[in-house]
Amino acid sequence: MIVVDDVHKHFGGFHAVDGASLQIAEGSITGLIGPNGAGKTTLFNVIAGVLKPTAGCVSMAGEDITGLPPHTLFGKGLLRTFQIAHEFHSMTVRENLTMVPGGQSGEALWNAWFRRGKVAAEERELLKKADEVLEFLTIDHLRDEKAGNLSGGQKKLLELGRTMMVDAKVVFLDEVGAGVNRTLLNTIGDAILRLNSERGYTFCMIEHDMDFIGRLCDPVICMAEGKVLAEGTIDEIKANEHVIEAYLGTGLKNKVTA
Amino acid sequence: MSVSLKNTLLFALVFGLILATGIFQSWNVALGIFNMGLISAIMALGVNMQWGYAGLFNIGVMGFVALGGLAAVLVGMPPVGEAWAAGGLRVILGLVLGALTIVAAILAWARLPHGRMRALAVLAILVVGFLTYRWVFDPGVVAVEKVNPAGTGYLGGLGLPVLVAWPVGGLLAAGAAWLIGKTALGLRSDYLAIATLGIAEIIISVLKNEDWLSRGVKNVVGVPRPVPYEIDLQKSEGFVARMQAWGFDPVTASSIAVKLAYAGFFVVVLLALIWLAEMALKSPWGRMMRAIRDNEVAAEAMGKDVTARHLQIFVLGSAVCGLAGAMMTTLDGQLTPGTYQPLRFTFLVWVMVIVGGSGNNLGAVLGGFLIWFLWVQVEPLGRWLMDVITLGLPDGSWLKGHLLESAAHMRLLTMGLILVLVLRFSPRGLIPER
Amino acid sequence: MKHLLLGSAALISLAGAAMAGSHSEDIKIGVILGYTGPIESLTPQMADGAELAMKEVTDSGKLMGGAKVTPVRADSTCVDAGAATAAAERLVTADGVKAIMGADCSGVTGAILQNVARPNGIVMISPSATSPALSTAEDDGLFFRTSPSDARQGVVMTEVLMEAGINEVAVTYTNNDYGKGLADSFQAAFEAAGGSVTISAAHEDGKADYSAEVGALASAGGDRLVVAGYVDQGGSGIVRAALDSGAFDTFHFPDGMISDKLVENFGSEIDGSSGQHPSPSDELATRFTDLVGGAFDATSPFVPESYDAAALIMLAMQAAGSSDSADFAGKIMDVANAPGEPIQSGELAKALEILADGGDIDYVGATGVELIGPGEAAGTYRVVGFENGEEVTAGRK
Amino acid sequence: MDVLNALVAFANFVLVPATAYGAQLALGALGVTLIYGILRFSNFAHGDTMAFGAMVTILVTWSIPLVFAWLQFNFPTLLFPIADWVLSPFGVAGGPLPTALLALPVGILVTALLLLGTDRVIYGFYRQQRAKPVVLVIVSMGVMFMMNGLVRFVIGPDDQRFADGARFIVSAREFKAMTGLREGLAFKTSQGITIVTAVIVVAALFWFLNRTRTGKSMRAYSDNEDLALLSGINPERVVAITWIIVAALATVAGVLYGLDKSFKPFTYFQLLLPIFASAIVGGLGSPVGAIVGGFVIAFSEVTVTYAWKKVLGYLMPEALEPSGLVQLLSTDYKFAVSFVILVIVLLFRPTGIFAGKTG
Repeated sequence: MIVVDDVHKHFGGFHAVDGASLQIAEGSITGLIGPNGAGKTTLFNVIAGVLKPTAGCVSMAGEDITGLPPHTLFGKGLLRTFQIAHEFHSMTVRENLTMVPGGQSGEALWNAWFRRGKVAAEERELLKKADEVLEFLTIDHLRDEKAGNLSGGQKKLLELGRTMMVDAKVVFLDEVGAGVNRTLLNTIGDAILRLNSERGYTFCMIEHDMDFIGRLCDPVICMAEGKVLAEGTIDEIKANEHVIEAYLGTGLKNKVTA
Repeated sequence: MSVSLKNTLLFALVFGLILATGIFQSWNVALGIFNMGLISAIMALGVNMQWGYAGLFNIGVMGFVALGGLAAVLVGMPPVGEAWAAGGLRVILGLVLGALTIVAAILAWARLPHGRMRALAVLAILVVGFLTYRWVFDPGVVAVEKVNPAGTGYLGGLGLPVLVAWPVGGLLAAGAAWLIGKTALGLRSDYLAIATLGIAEIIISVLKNEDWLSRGVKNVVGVPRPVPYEIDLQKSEGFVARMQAWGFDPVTASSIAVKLAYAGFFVVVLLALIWLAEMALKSPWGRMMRAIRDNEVAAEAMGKDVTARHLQIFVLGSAVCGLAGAMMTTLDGQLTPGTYQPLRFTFLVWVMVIVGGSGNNLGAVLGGFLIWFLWVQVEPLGRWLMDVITLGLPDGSWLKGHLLESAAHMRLLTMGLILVLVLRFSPRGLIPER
Repeated sequence: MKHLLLGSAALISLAGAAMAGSHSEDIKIGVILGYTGPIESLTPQMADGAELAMKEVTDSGKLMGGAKVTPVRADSTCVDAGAATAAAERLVTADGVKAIMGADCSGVTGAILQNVARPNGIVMISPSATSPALSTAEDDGLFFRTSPSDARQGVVMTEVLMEAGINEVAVTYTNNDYGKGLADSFQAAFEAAGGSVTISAAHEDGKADYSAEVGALASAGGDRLVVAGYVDQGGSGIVRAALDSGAFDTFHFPDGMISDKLVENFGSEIDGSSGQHPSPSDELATRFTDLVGGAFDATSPFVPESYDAAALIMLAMQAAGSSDSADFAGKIMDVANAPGEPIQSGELAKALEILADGGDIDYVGATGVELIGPGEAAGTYRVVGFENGEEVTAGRK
Repeated sequence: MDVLNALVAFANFVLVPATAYGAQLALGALGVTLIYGILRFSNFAHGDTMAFGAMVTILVTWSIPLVFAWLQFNFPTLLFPIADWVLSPFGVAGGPLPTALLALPVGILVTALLLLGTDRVIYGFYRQQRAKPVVLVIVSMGVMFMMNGLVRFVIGPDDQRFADGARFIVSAREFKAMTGLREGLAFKTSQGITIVTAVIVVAALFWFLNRTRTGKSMRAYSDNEDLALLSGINPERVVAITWIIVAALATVAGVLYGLDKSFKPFTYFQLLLPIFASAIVGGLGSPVGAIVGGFVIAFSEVTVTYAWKKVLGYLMPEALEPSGLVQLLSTDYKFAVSFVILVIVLLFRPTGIFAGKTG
């Protein structure tokens, strides 16, 4: 589905991503792990079009998508969430969802002024869809709350919900579990699994929580120092010498072996 | 107190102030303030679109207002046939050549392979183009400006009804905003601010120095009006008779009638703009804009083309400012480029938006009226205040003279104070965004 | 907000009370000048000049049987037509001024004339708007000025320079309608007389730095530098920079530059320069300076013109026996020009008496007023030379 | 000989004035850039701060002769000789240096108090609220209006000349007599003082920022606020010191500018534009950039609008002498020049020549 081929990203003299190559198979939930500073988030940003790679290319379903801006990638079905939740804080939860679908006729000013009937009809559809999503995520009681007032975990759910407003093909999740309590984390995990099985979403997620990875991901890819170190099931990765060494080097061995 | 009640009271207060002016000073003054208040409100709406909806920090308002004013001249004034004959075509040809040079340079930069050759080629195009442009353009300008410099000395306008100039003013400003937005919108807010401030200065210096265009600093007076002249009303027997029958002084009545006619035009424009702005804000378009302002990165990731939308709103807001500029020049009846000062036409409009409430159309409109009222009335207020303060001082003392003479500077001080106080105690303005 | 409201309410009621107390013998005259804005340093003296005339008339007690004349100041800002119109509107319709002494800059003067004076039929006499364009503006016979149009000054300048044997000059002008209009009319006259202008470059008043302008002027060269600017604005800055860099040693100064300030600033450095300003005789100027008696700077530009503008308004009222603009507008040309008894500054009481007795006057005032054509000063110019750090009279034109 | 004449003409009309103007802009831009680096907003009130500092200095300058006379009268034996000795190099006692230099420290002190006061009453509130930088920019607009009004209110709108002492180091006439060249080269005392003072102030600033503990903590704070807080730097102290330095820079720049030209409140507002252009061209937040930017703007304003006729007239053979002015752009557009350069620099290097802060 997604092929990353020898991608480099340099900031001045610092090589954040240094020749990473990997593949994300269609229908998989791929985990991306690695010690801090391994270049995971930078690689995410390159794939998602936020950063332009210094060298290398990224393709999606055989089509070169290197350096395309995020809003174009969105149109191709590549969506993402953020490490720190990027909700639209002054808008309600429902508005956070209804804004997502592209090509709404009401986004053109002419229609907003002079074809209000058509816009209103579309809007009803959108609201219905948004309510379904909220129900699916079990946060429908929050629909008219300002998104800025949600808890950290609820914001993450909301971000996941945004991807459900359109027909996403690949969703990149950047530490979706960070700072989320156990109960909510389970809700998020359930949602991801259901989306994967029921809707055929392909996921790629950066995660530090090994239990969470273990529950959801196959395969798991481990990065270190800007390169891909190993790929396999969670148990294979945990047993991999290079991986242990990489984590040891940064004093985080216990996190892997725990 | 409910929100709508509070808003109603605020508007009632501002219009009450204007009414009080009418009762205690004169209806002419009140209507004069009301008319400029309407224009100020439209300018504030334009800035509010850029700042309130999209968070774009444009402090080049003055430039767009001035372009609107230029439109009033270019559309409304009669053409100067003699000047066209002397060098009009040459001037136009020169401008076309200049534009072609820039287009060619941009194309060369985009199409040629990277390297030293590209830089040299672009430089060569620019130098040759610049010289040809000057060679064609300069003699034309000299010829045009030689034609009766004290009275005309410019190409004149199209001689169309001046109301046509209003949308044209908007278009002219929109065109300039598109060019500026294409180059400068990628910059972060502080840089964008300075870039727009500078570009506004450039627009003004073009207006001041290109005499062939709009007489430069020699000003264009007698821009046609969409309403009758007071003096014609005073001469019209029907009007005089009717006013006398109603018990009004025909002279006062004529100037009030003219002001009311202007107010009618302005109110129609303002209401139309408010309707359009409100409809837009309530629609999915407005939702998208708020999303972009809340979080550009997320909006981009959710498929919204942030750059294109910024450009759109920048162009729209500037067009509204241009429209207001054309209306103002029509009301003044003249274009005086020296009038355009950043303190008055950029920063004061910003005070209106911030005090009124950025992001809220009604807030911007309220700010426009309130700040314009104060801008006009703080002067007599300051004088009166100084009179009171200096009451105890002996006549002819240095301090008394100094204080009385400095009263006029109270105006700037007050505007700054209001801005700072509002930002401190009601940072979202008098009518905050919902 | 609440306090502000209370404050303005108090003000408004105060203004109302003042108006209620006024009676037929209290004539208000508007003094509309740019107290803020680019010529804010010239305007206080100009207003003082105008108010001096009003005080003189009031003190005499002879205007229409002892009428009191009160000046009402308002800010024209010099540049903001909108604010100027609003201020004038307030003066005319709320304060009830009977005539306007002003405005100062040609731009706002035009705006007030078209938007306030004509609609309300109020007489307006500007002491300093010299744009030739105002000569042809529609004015319904309400607009006059005590300063001559710049078209005239361009011709006078040409004569002065040609007689001094100078036929190549560089010109710099302040970038507004005054400077540009004067530079244009001068260039036309000078070239018609066979001279050549090497460069005509604008300078902005109150801007940062004039090195670039002086560099260009020096490069173009010329026997003399014509500085069509204001003495306490960019004009002095240009002269300073030109002298310091050795670009020009001698200058020619039109009216905006001629004042005591010029000699004070440059002393003997400008020896050999020339200039001219509207002034019929030293006698009149000295007389006016003595009249002012150091209360303010009587030689600052357009101060005597302001005195004359105010005086003309009041004398015309006396001649018409009415303070209504419609009545006295037609009398302004009569009192300004011959025939009649010549009246100089400080003799307003005498003039009022003559007029009251049905006599004729020829107002000379502080500037030798002679109104021509569309109601503007004919312009008798005093030619100025500079010797040993002093300003001397070199003739009249 | 002609080559020398051409060189001197160029130096006289381009090199010397542009250098002095550049030094003035650089000092102004340094203040803007420091506020941007440490307080993280573009201070629109900076031009009017310069006017305020210059105004205080002028008022003190005017009062020095009075104080001098008072000392002479009351302490003829003890203090007067000291005062006399202190005053002797300055214009007020017939020396070559302008008296304003003596008044400068008082000007700086009062301006520093004003800035600390505005910070406490106005800016501090928004810092506590962690308001967005753009809010502070708008607040500074309000402060700009108020200071603008305040300065005009106190000293009036008029031109004030306060330069005394010797006018020239070398005047054009003396230079011609000395060298026998046809072109003169003038070097004014005010230009000399401007350049020397600018060098001293800049050197002192860099010494402070790079060598002292406080300076280093300021740089650390500018680079990364959170890290600096963690390492125990007191932010309020850094902010206060920044305002004091900015007051010093602004007052020095304002006074030098006033000495070289003249003091007029309105011109300082107009200076805001070239100053910001300088700071941005150099890269906002970068002190080196501010200095380079100041000179880039000053030189481009003067050279692009310079009429090369005279210089070329000396260099070219007589037959080829230019008949026109050989002027790229008329001086009307000198302001436009700085902004075109600004825009070009921003297009190709969006953070300025010396990559300023991006955050």
